[in-house]
Amino acid sequence: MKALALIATLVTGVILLYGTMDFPAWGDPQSPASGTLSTHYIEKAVEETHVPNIVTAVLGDYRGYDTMFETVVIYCAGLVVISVLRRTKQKQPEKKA
Amino acid sequence: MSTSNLHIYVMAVPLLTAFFVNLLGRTSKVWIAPLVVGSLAFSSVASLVLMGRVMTSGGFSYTVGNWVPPYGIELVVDHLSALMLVLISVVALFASVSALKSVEQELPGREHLFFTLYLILIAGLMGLVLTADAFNLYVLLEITSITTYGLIAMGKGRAPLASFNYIIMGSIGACFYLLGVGYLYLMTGTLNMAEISQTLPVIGGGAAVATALAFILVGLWIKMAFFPLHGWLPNAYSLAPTGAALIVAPLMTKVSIYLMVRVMFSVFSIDYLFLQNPLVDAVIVWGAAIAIVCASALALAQKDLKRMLTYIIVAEVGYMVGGAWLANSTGMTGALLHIVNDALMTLCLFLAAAAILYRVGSLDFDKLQGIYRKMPITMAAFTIGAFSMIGVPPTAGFFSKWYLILGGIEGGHWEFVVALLFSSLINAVLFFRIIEIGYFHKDGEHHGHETITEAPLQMQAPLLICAVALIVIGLGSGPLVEKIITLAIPVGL
Amino acid sequence: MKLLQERTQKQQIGQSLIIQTAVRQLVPFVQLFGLYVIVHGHYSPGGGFQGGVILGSSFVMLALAFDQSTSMRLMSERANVMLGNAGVLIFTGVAALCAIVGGLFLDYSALDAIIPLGPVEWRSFGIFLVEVGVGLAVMSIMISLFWDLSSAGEMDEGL
Amino acid sequence: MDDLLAVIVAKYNYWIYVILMMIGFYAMIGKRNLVKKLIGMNIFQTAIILMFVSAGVKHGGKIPILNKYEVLKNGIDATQIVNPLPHVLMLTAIVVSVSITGVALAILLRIYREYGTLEEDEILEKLGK
Repeated sequence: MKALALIATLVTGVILLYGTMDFPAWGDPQSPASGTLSTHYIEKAVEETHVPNIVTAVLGDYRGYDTMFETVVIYCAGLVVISVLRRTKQKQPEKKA
Repeated sequence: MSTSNLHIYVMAVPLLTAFFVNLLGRTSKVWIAPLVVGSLAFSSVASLVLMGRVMTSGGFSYTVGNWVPPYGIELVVDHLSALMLVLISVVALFASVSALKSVEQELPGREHLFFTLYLILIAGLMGLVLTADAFNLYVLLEITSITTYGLIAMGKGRAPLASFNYIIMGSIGACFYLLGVGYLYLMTGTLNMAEISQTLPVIGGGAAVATALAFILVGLWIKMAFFPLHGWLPNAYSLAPTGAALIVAPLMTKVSIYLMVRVMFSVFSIDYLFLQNPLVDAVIVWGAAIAIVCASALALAQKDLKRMLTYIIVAEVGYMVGGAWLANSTGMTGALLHIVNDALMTLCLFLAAAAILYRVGSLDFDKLQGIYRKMPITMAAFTIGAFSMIGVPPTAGFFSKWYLILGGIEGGHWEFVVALLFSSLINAVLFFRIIEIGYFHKDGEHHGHETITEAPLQMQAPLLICAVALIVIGLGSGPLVEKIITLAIPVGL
Repeated sequence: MKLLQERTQKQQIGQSLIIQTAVRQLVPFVQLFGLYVIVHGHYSPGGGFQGGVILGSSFVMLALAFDQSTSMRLMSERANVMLGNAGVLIFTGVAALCAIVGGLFLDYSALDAIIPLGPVEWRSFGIFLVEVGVGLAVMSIMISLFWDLSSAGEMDEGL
Repeated sequence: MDDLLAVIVAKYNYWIYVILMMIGFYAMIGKRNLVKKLIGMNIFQTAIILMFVSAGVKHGGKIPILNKYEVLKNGIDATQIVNPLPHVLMLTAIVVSVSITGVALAILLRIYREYGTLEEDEILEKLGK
């Protein structure tokens, strides 16, 4: 089983590295990742939202829909932990009896 | 209340009521039922109105936060997503009516926690169906996953172990999807699906784009339990509390298939998928055929009704993935119609299983002796669901299987057609075995069956409506296909 | 806090005296810093998530130095759940309010119809409201996660 | 051979994150102990966060917090500022990773309470009986 896992890992690793071949070099400003979208955020964010911290502006307003579902995800984590760990009243008596 | 953002209310109402269910349900349980059923009834009606609007005035896109699409997150409401919205809210409404009863029996002190997770799961599924932003899709995948982990972990006995295995597999799937989106972001610089699909031809299909496609597909296949990656599904769905299985089984895999179709056509264009690398779709259809055959064979080996149904779900996933990759419009029509039919069929069978479990207490075959005499109405609906799963003409299952077989023949994939017929045969054997146990075996030993009466009305009503719906949709699949599904298929397929 | 320390000396719970005194002095300032990080999300690195975690960690520090019931006396379990629901409801409520008032979902400039501050000002204020909601939710979830995991659900003795 | 070396030197951050990810991936599939699987999952998610954040780096770029009034007056040159978008995405991914780890730990506690062990094969043995 472990050998199978090792083979699967190596295959995935090779495919991943094969995929990184035509990525831009590390940190050059002309890479497509920092293309039209992020230049718009840098130039227009302060003007459109009056918030100096661009990350908070993008987080709260441009991609606020993501952050809303983020809060719901962490809310669910709290709920699931309570529902999995807490023993309801009925269960305790059985253990004691 | 301007009705231009109607689809947001369809998704937002269950989300907001979920928080109130947690707040109010904590003190008194009487609040839970009206809140849950009320919010789902509202979103069912609203999604039907939305469906009517989309059919008359065509689909539209909606920018959250009033930003021009690539900068803000864009939601798209077209024929396919409106149809899925209707499907999700109607299936959730039926499942919630029956789940209210079965949760009372199985999870006495925790109804409010269960139904909060239940409503957040439904809101997450609706969000998934609406979104047209690649990263937002990942966040919503996580919401639906974490609520499903919670719902499954609430079960008794081995449920936490099954849920832990599901967490590991689900995280691998979600992270593979995120990897694929990361590669696409690094190559195109945007996250909006429409933008990506415009910049991809400009870049040309390089190594990174092929890897991104591979990882997104493998990620979604793990999420939908496509055959070789289905290890987590049988334990997770059969050990979950019945109320959870009612909502998770019909919807989770079908929405994942919808996501695969959405990613295939609104991110990667048709000629990239089918023309530039012709080998890919042939291999996937072969994989789907193998998936159907193996999953149906495994279903034969099961001794418990619910586990058998979970293996049939894995086989149905093979139907839809194969249908989507047949690369012709009849195959795609069959796949999309099968998403709707299969959700209703699975819901009908799981509702019947929940009713039986509520009365008999266990689902393995030797307990089901002579069940037809004791629970005639439930078993009648179960038989209609079984006929639809086998593909007997009046019911919905036949029509989507018919389109899939036509698509398979048209595409020349004979192994897919043979697998479909083989699986229908095995479904027939499976279900007739249960019908035979239910009818002809008289309940030999009299120890357990003191007085098994009919299931309570609250569990029977949704079951009967669902069974009737199977026949109505079966007969009405003609107009359903012309008006909605043919418009949902991208042009040029 | 002073009475608290006498009580702990009698029952010999919690860490040594040095740690308890240090924590006794530190907790108010950690909470103040947490609030600072939430509120100053606009001008300095920070925001709802980071500030909420810092606020949550102040209660975790108390539970580690003394014992879980001390930190539960400072914030009762019911109040914690209320805060968690309040935080998430603030966020989704503001978002739904923008849609109800006639704008698009999560479009803070639509709230201009209620109190005319000017659309861009409303965006900045909307982000602030949302950060406060996230901070509250994250704080209460961090606390309830720690309480549940450390006491394995019994909510009594803890680590 | 030296062009391969040049490629590695130019894109060494992608090699690092792939190696980290494969360690996490192997631990998730290969390990028998449930807690080790969970640790593997954390490594896997952290590696993805490293990939995204390292994609947003610009040589000589400053952090994306600008002086409000100075920017409103005479604008900003985007190539000087680091790309903020990956940071936003990864804030979301970190929160997801924390939530899933919390849920998995709670489930492990419950499994340990019922079976007394966290080794997968011992649990299967107990189930098999």
